[in-house]
Parts: sequence; C-alpha cells; structure tokens
Amino acid sequence: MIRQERMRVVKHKEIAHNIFEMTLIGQLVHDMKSPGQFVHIRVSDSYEPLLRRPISIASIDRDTLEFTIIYRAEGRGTSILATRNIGEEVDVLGPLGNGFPISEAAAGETVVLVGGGIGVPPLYELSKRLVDKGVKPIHILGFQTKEVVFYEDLFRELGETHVVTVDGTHGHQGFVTTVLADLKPDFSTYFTCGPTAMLVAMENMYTDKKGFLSFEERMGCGLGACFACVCKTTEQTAVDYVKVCSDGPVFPAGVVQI
Amino acid sequence: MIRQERMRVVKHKEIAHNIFEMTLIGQLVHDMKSPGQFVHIRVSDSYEPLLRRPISIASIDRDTLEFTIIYRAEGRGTSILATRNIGEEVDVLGPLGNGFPISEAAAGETVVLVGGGIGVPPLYELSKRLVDKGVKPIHILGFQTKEVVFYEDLFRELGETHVVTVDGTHGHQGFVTTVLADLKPDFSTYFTCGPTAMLVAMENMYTDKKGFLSFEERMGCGLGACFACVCKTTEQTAVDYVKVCSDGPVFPAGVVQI
Amino acid sequence: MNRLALELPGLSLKNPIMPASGCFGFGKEYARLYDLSKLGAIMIKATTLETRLGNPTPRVAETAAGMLNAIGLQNPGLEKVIAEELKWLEQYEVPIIANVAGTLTEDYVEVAKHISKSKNVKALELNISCPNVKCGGITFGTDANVAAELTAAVKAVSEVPVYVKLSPNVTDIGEIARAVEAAGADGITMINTLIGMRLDTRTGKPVIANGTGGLSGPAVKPVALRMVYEVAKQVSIPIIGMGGITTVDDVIDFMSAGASAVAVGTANFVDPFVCPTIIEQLPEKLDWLGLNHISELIGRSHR
Amino acid sequence: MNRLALELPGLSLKNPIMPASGCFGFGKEYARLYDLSKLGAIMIKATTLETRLGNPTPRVAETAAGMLNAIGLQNPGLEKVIAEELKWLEQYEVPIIANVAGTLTEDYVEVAKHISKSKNVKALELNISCPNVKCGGITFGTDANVAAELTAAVKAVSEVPVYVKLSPNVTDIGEIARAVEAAGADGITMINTLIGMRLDTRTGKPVIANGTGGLSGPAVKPVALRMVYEVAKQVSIPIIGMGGITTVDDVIDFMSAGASAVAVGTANFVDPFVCPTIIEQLPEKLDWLGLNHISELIGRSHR
Ligand SMILES: Cc1cc2nc3c(=O)[nH]c(=O)nc-3n(C[C@H](O)[C@H](O)[C@H](O)COP(=O)(O)OP(=O)(O)OC[C@H]3O[C@@H](n4cnc5c(N)ncnc54)[C@H](O)[C@@H]3O)c2cc1C
Ligand SMILES: Cc1cc2nc3c(=O)[nH]c(=O)nc-3n(C[C@H](O)[C@H](O)[C@H](O)COP(=O)(O)OP(=O)(O)OC[C@H]3O[C@@H](n4cnc5c(N)ncnc54)[C@H](O)[C@@H]3O)c2cc1C
Ligand SMILES: Cc1cc2nc3c(=O)[nH]c(=O)nc-3n(C[C@H](O)[C@H](O)[C@H](O)COP(=O)(O)O)c2cc1C
Ligand SMILES: Cc1cc2nc3c(=O)[nH]c(=O)nc-3n(C[C@H](O)[C@H](O)[C@H](O)COP(=O)(O)O)c2cc1C
Ligand code: FES
Ligand code: FES
Repeated sequence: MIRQERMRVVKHKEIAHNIFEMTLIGQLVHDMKSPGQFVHIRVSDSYEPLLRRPISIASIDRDTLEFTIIYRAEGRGTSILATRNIGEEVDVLGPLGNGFPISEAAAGETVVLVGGGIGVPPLYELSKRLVDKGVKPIHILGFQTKEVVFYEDLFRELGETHVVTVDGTHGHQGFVTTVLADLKPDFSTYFTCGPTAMLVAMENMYTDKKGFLSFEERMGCGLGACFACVCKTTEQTAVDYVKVCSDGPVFPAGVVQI
Repeated sequence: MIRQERMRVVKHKEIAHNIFEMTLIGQLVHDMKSPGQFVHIRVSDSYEPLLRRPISIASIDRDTLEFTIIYRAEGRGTSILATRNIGEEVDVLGPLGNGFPISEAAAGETVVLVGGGIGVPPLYELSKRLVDKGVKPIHILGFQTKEVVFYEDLFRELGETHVVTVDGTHGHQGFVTTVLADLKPDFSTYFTCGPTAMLVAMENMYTDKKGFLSFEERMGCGLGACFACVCKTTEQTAVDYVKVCSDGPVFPAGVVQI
Repeated sequence: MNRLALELPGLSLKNPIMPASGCFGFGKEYARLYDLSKLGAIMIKATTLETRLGNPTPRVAETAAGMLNAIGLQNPGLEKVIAEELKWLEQYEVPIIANVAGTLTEDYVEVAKHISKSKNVKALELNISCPNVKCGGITFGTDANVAAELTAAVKAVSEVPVYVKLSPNVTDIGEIARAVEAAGADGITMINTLIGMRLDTRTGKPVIANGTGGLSGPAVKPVALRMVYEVAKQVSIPIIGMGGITTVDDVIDFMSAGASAVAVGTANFVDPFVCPTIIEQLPEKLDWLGLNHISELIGRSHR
Repeated sequence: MNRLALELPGLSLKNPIMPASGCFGFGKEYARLYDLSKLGAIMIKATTLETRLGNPTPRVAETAAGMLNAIGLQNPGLEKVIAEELKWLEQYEVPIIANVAGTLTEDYVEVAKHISKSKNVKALELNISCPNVKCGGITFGTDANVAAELTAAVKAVSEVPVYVKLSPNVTDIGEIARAVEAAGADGITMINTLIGMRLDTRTGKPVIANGTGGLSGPAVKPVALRMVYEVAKQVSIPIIGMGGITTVDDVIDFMSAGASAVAVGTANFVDPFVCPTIIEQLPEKLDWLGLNHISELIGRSHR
C-alpha cells in the first residue's frame, strides 16, 4: 500500500560534505518491500518549494518501523530538508516504484553493486538483503572527491568494497568502470544506480551480463499518473515507453533507451 | 536610520489566545525614536509568504538593545512568525514611520490612551514615556473577549486602567466609547490605536480635543515608495493624501478622511 | 439532502470537485489511494486519435509556487482509451469528462464521436488550449472564430454535452468564451496553463526539453480567478474553474467568482489525497459561511 | 574595465540593474538606505500630465509567491515631477528612465515632450500596459496598431530614446514588439503585470478595492522569461527584462533569455537592499560562469 504519512525524524546528521543521513519512523515502513524503492518527500508545508522530492530508501528496519534516506542537500528543496530537527515531522509519500529484484541472484553467486554519488544509498539495503540470502556482493562505489564519500565502512562490513574518486583524493582514481576494468570481477549479475553516464558505461561494458539499473528522471506525481518521468524503451521491448516512478526506477539492462 | 537586520529572538510566548509577545535584540533598537513607530517583518526566507508584515513596537529597551512586539497570529504570515523559537533570527526592517508625539502632552497633564485589540501594544511604550515625563495617563483598553485580553496589569502599573470587552466577559461590557461616556474623564489630549471603527468613534466623540490616531493600511514597501498605503485627507489639510507608512501611522485627528 | 450535489449539463455531481485533465492519468494510480467514487467527476488525460508519445524529457520543472510541464499530450490513443481505460473506470460511480485533443478539426471530431459513446463519459472537454504541442491545441484556443468552428463541428457529432477548455494566453478570454457559447458549447472549463519557461542558470538553456512549458499551481491562481470572474459575467453556460486550486478556500473563491464546479490539477502531485480531503472539508466551510448548499456560493462575488 | 558596464540607447549603465517603475517611487525613500549612484539606472514612477490620486485602498494583496497591486498611477503630475523629483535626483550619478503614462495619445506626447528635456532623463519608458487604470494604459498595449501609432507620436517629440513597456496580457506579444520596433522604438521593457484577482474567502468580494490588480513577483517569472525569450528572437532593439526578479540568478536567466538589462520591482518591498546586493554579487557570478563581461550573457539561451 502507498501511504502519505507525517513521519517523525529520529536521526539526522551530515555524514559527508552536504550529504545527510535521515532516519524516519512510522507505519509506512510496513509496506517497504524491495531495496531500490523510493519515497516522495514534501520538504515544506508551504507552496515553496511546491513539488515533492524523490529519494531512495537506503535502509529499512521493520522491527523499529524506521527507515533511512541519504541525500545531498543541493537545491532548494533538499536544503530545506537539511534543516529539519530530530523530533520534527516530514511529509512522506511511499513506498513508491519497484526496486532491485533480489530473486535474480541465487545464494552462493557473486554479484557486483555499482553506485555513483547519491546513487549509492539504495545499494546499501540491497547489499544487506543479498548477503542475508547468501549472495556475495562486490561493491564498487564512485564519488567525485574524498569529501563526499560516505558509508564506505558499512559496505565493507557486507563484502569486498572498492571506492574510487574522480580526482583520486580517496581510494582509486577514475570512474567505477576504471576499477571494473582493472578488477575484472567474475560475477553473475550487476546492480547499479548513479548518474546516467555511469549507467550507459555499465550497459556498454557488460552487454552479455544480466544487469539491473536504477534511473532518475524529473517527477511530478511519483505515482504514474502525470507522464512526467517517461523514458523511451529500446526496440527489443514490447512497450514504447516506461515510467520511471511506477514501472521503475529499476529496470533490467536493455529496456530503457539511454 | 532605517536598517534591515536579522535580529535574534530572546523571548517569545503566547500571552493570550493567539496573541504572542516577542522580544528581539539587535542594533536596530538604537534608532527607535517614538512610540507608535513600527517594524516591517519578513516572516520567512522563502517566497511564501512574500511580503513583510507591519507590526508596532510595543516597548523598547535601549540599554539591552531589546524591543518587544505583540501580535495576533491569524493569517499565513503571523502564524509562521509564531513558530519562531528563541535563538532563531527574524528579518526586521525598521524603525519605520512617525509615532505618537510625546511633546504634545505637558508634565502634570492628564491624557487618555485608547486602544483596541492589537492596537493596544504601541500604547504601552507611549504610556511609559508619558509617565517618565510626568504626564498622567488614563488607559481605556478594548478587546473582543476575555481570552484575548493582555497587558492589563502592566498598564495598571502605569496608571488608571479600564478594560472593556465586547461580550462583557472581562471588565466593562461594550466598547471603549461606552467606558469613556460613563467615565467622562477630564483630559487634554487623547492617543488612540485600533480598528478604524474605533478611530472614527473617537474623532466623533472628541471633536474639540487634541487627538492622535494610529492608522492601519495594507502595505507594500513600508517606506513610502509604492503608494500602497495612501489615505485621502480631509478638506482642512493642505495635501491631498498621506501615506500611512511614512507620513504616519500616527496622524493628528482631522487629517485623515475616515 | 446532499449539500454538495450539483447538476451541470450532462453531469450529476455528488460534489463540485474533480481532478483536472492530465493530473490524474486515467485514475488507476489514485485508485490505489482512495475510492474514486468519492469524486464529483474525473477529467481524464487528453485523448487523441492515435497513440502519442509526447515530448522528450525533462518534461516538468518547478517554479515559484508553481510548475511547468510539457508532457505533450502523451496518451495511448482513442481505441485503447475506450477499450481499456474507460472500461476499467466503469467500476466506479463517477461521471467521466473526456478531454479531447487533436491536430486537425477532423481529429477532434473523430475522437469526440467515438469517445462520447462510452457509457461513463458524460461530457467532453475540448482541449483547444494545450500549449505543449506543435500544432492544434492552442492554435484553436487563441482565435475566437477557429474556436467557434471547432466547437460547432464537435457539437454536431457528440452524444454528450461539450465543454470547451479555454487558454489563458489570450488578450481577451471573454471574446473566446462568448464565441464558443454562441457555437453551442454547453459549458466552459478554464484555465489551461500559462506559457512559461525556466532556464538552467548555469548553462542558460531551457530546463524543459521542449523549451517552453505550461505554468500551473498556486502561482497562477490570481490569473485564473480573474478570468473566471470575467467570463462568468459574459456567458450564461456553466464554468468549471481551475488554476492553482490547492485548498478548500481556493474552491470557495473560484465558485464565488462564478464557477459551478472546480478541477484540481497540480495539487494532486503535492498531496495525492487533496480531492477527497477538500470534499470532506466542504460542509464545514459551508457552515462557516452560513450557507446551506454549495450552489449558493456560485457567483456570489458578482452579487 | 568595468565588467558590468553596458551601453543601451541613451543609457550608459554602470551595471544592468535598475529598480522597476512604481516600485521605487522617485528614489527618495531608498536614498535613505543606500547611495542611488550605485544603480545602473532608475525607472521612476509613472508620470502623467496632471496629478493623479489613484485608486481606493486596499491597493495591494498578497498571493502565492506574488502580489497584486492596483495603485492606479498615483503621481504628482508632470510639472512637480520635473521641478521637484527629477531635480532632486540630479544629485546622483544615475540615468533616469521616465515612465510616461496617460489616457489619450496627446497626454503621452505632452508628457514625453517635456520630461525628455530634463537633464537626467536619458530615456523614456512608455507605459502602454498598466492594467489598473480605466482607460489608456493597457488599451494601448493590447493592439499592435495602436501601440505603434503611440510609439511613433512619442518618438516624434522625445529628445531621448524611447522604450516601450509591453503588457503580458496579450495573445501574441511578439506582434506588439515588432510593431513598436517598426514604429521607431529604441528598446523594449517587459513585462508589466499580469491581470489577476484575489477574493476574500469569507465575503466572496475582491480584496483589492479596484476589483482586479496587476500580478507581480516570483510567481510571474516563468511567464516573463518566456516572453523575453520570444521577443528577443523577433526584434533587434534591446530589451530591459523584468518580472519576478529577486536574486542574482534571476538576472542571469533574464539576460540569457535575451534581455540587455533588467529591472527589479516587487523584490524591493521584500528586501529594500536587493538592487545593490545583486550588483555586488554579479562579478562573482560571472566568474562562476567563466565569463569576462556581463554582455556575454545576453541571449546565450539562443546560441
Ligand atoms: C527514483 C529517484 C531516487 C533518488 N534517490 C536519491 C537519493 O537517495 N539521494 C539523493 O540525494 N538524491 C536522490 N535522487 C535525486 C533527487 O531526487 C534530487 O537530487 C532532488 O530532487 C533535487 O532536489 P533539490 O531540492 O535539491 O533541487 P532543486 O534544484 O530545487 O530541484 C528542482 C526540481 O527538480 C527536480 N530534480 C532535480 N534534480 C533531480 C534529479 N537528479 N532527479 C529527479 N528530479 C530532480 C526536483 O525534484 C525538483 O522538482 C533520486 C531521484 C530519483 C528520481
Ligand atoms: C502600522 C501598523 C502597525 C500594526 N501593528 C500591529 C501590532 O502591533 N500587532 C498586530 O497583531 N498587528 C499589527 N498590525 C496589523 C498586522 O500588520 C496584520 O495583522 C498582519 O499584517 C496580518 O498578517 P497575516 O500574515 O496574519 O495575515 P494575512 O492574511 O496572511 O495577510 C495578507 C496580507 O495582508 C496584509 N494585512 C492583513 N491584515 C492587515 C492589517 N490589519 N493591516 C495591514 N496589513 C494587513 C498583510 O500584511 C499581508 O500583506 C499593524 C498594521 C499596521 C499597518
Ligand atoms: C502535468 C500536467 C499535465 C496536463 N495535461 C493536460 C491535458 O492532457 N489536457 C488538458 O486539457 N490539460 C492538461 N493540463 C492542464 C490542467 O488540466 C489544468 O488546466 C492546469 O494545470 C491548471 O490547473 P492547476 O493549477 O490546478 O494544475 C495538464 C497540467 C499538468 C500540470
Ligand atoms: C506596486 C507596484 C506599482 C507599479 N507601478 C507601475 C507604474 O507606475 N508604471 C509601470 O510601468 N509599471 C508599474 N509596475 C509594474 C512594475 O514596474 C513591473 O513591470 C512589474 O511589477 C513586474 O516586475 P516585478 O515582478 O519585479 O515586480 C508596478 C508594480 C508594482 C508592484
Ligand atoms: S512522476 Fe508522474 S508519471 Fe512518473
Ligand atoms: S507601503 Fe509603500 S508607500 Fe506605504
């Protein structure tokens, strides 16, 4: 079920430069199914800013009814969100969309999880679930620079982790694909979330592999009604288009024309 | 000098139903001259609400650089102002306008100060100044109902005080003019601030007395530039119109056409 | 007595609240959130003869208290809308207003002819005002004669009353309203979006791939309200008002200005429960205003 | 080199920032807050032949991210404006753009003839677009022929370049822009306010005594930007852009869309220091964009 709920902030802190981790509590957590789903957040009760902001679910704790998001405070909306104090309420709509299919990886298999920047968060819950299932994840996490790296240790606890920064100030230097080219990992499936350029590079690099990509598109409703977030599909697909919000944000490689 | 300053909230509490008293600290207090001047407050840094809100200065403490406003949280803007916490900042433009002329009352004289609802606040600083000067004030304070009465004791400390409520739930029943008609005070000058109907009644009741009335009008700039707050003048006046924000808000009786 | 019920040409409304076209798809998504039978009516997404894929993305951009969109009338086309979407909507007790769009008059006529036969379609809304498509749409909406001709052509084939949706991007909206009334329109819906633009400050290029988009949301309410007020003085057919409606007070304002019912667009994205919430709040608002029935609100600004 | 300096017909601008007409009076009030010589120019309040007292109050109302005004061209009249206001402004090193209004063509011509002789008036701004006066004003602004004739008549008598201020309340603003260019206008200023309305929800009556008012502020920026973008494609005379400008980024956007300079209106009420603040921030913004001179911004959306 999709709910709209005023959820209470139970944790909120800056975990890297302009990167915030916020934990919210409420009934909505009951319905969170797969990692890669997102919530649509109204950052202010006023008309400014007007639209909700889509943010991925980074981790879920069904026992405590808490879930966590990690976001970059950059534009108008996320900057306002960053001012919320513990104990205050945030208007959350969710859970929305279809996440990464855990069922596509079998116990004992090795998979790679490739994240770029604020695309990294949903991979954390994904990795936890995969590990629970007995799948072995290799994490390749790309960031711009040292200052904005986050969750490195948490990912390391779950499996092999390689961090790469564009400017080389932390971990390897280059892009996630640089690391993958060096590492040549042996794996069955890849899961990735990050800037479009990264998704393109991943599809090009692993044309023969099963892969699942999480897309971003500007959104209106977040529910599938407004046709704001439509992506053209490739010729191999039966439909002409998909909606990122309700058909995605995760799609198998080869579905979305990028 | 008129300044725009982010002033810190040092006190803020609800002193009657939906009536808030807020004390702010900052350099701007240096320039506050006469009681009856006002400040123009931006309640939010966003575009919602857009315009500033004019609020009278209720008391001034030049030693501590603090001043106090009393406002009714009613519409969009004042309701947001009411959520400001101690320690937070408020964007204040001021001091604006011309207040009540203390010089018009001489030591030893008796004057009446007549306030209605949220027109009461500026009379408090006025009364303090008059008392300092040796003038004897009689306060007639009108409110809708018991729940919204405020500052009764503070006024009583300064002089004779009569409270009247429209519904009779506190003090006398009726209007300020009811009390005045009963009381028939002997005085030289009246000073009044409140709803237009009250100002009209005061002018009509005391055609032969010296009086000073504080007006309200919707404002844009608050500085005299936009011509939003213009009032027509009576025929006795040399000019065709006055601006409430910069020529007023206080005018001698008989100037503004009401 | 249902204090909110109203009769408009073709429409028996339980209440005057309906989602605006394009802001509610064909209802499926919102049906997951609440019972669509609560709504006064539903204005479905613009339907064209053929499938349309719409404009490239980004198609939406946020602005001060508003948003721009350039969806470009994406829809599955007449056949699928009738066979699938309208069929599916039959399970709800709610009249459907079918938003009809096209490039040529013939397209409109063809869509109108067929879609007006659907069981639950109780009225058509002629979209002569969409700013986001290359031809058709807004060209019909900015010239009174063209608008009148199209109205007459559609009226000739429609089996249900025809409402014409006006564009605010005109010098004299009253002129267009009078022209479509004279041409036989049964009602007017207004306003569609104002043409607007947002640039990426860094690059200087438009944020919306289409360049310009349609402005909607609270920002446009004063313009919409003024136009409803003006048109209400000039025509005697009913108006369904819209443009920035977000709260129950906004509904009161539009009806006071002369609207007989209202549509809620952008606000559905901000609060997906906005329509049922407003419907729930209306009776209490009527009490506050000392009114018995919602119809007493209509046009009270003019009295 | 002054990275912000620009030359426009009649105007040597230290920077492209000027307060918009009607939002700055004749400068006196803001002169108490900062040195007016910092400004690129000043657009003074509309001046008419005779004293005008304007509309009844309330004259302003707040709307979502905007405001409505119906001041009604209140001003002391030509004679006093020249003898007192413009005289007083001479103490500042700042070119004045005189906003000229009237009811009949002859009024405009008379005001233009005299005011253009004032020492510090470097350009006129023909206000053919004020929505808040009964006749004149906007009637001139919504018909291309009428606008062109008025422009030509004023050009014939003015001793300084003439800019024409366009109304956004038209179907095709490009047509009006081309017409006034052809009639000899030296530049265009745009946009004036959109006609809007606000009702008191309780009474159903207009909040503004005049009924309707002109909408300005951030809410209208997308509409203004789109119009500047469109007109920039169609004329070769310079445009002074305005409509919702509040931040330095807004300035960048308007110049990118094709404005050669900009005016700031409503934002002066929100932050009386907004003009000098933006002027201060501009060089840093140019650095951020990797530009040497402000002129490189002009029209970059079109390139
Ligand atoms: C499915 C999905 C999941 C996401 N998950 C995360 C996450 O976990 N953490 C995170 O930091 N960011 C995430 N994003 C990106 C995030 O939505 C944007 O960074 C955010 O909306 C920007 O808002 P703002 O207020 O900072 O910027 P503004 O510039 O004020 O935004 C203006 C408008 O553009 C939209 N917008 C701007 N950038 C984007 C973008 N990249 N994608 C979609 N809409 C955008 C905003 O939603 C808003 O409507 C996700 C996006 C999508 C679509
Ligand atoms: C010189 C002066 C001094 C004032 N002093 C006080 C005071 O000390 N305490 C107090 O509680 N109120 C005072 N007021 C009235 C106060 O300004 C309004 O109550 C307040 O602006 C309403 O804002 P809102 O956000 O509650 O209402 P909204 O309905 O959101 O206001 C909408 C718009 O209307 C304007 N507006 C609404 N009511 C008034 C009004 N009565 N006068 C002027 N503008 C109005 C607002 O400023 C705003 O622009 C004073 C007004 C003036 C002109
Ligand atoms: C995303 C979006 C899509 C729209 N699509 C249509 C459409 O297909 N047909 C139509 O007539 N109007 C369409 N509109 C216009 C709305 O129906 C409505 O007229 C307008 O948005 C003003 O109302 P609002 O401010 O409540 O959104 C669309 C508006 C939005 C925001
Ligand atoms: C209170 C007020 C008074 C105005 N008076 C005039 C005027 O006298 N002449 C004129 O051409 N425009 C006038 N305008 C319009 C502005 O100059 C400007 O075109 C419009 O407000 C849009 O800019 P903004 O959104 O920055 O305010 C006025 C605007 C406001 C808000
Ligand atoms: S955001 Fe509305 S359809 Fe995806
Ligand atoms: S509020 Fe602008 S002149 Fe008084």
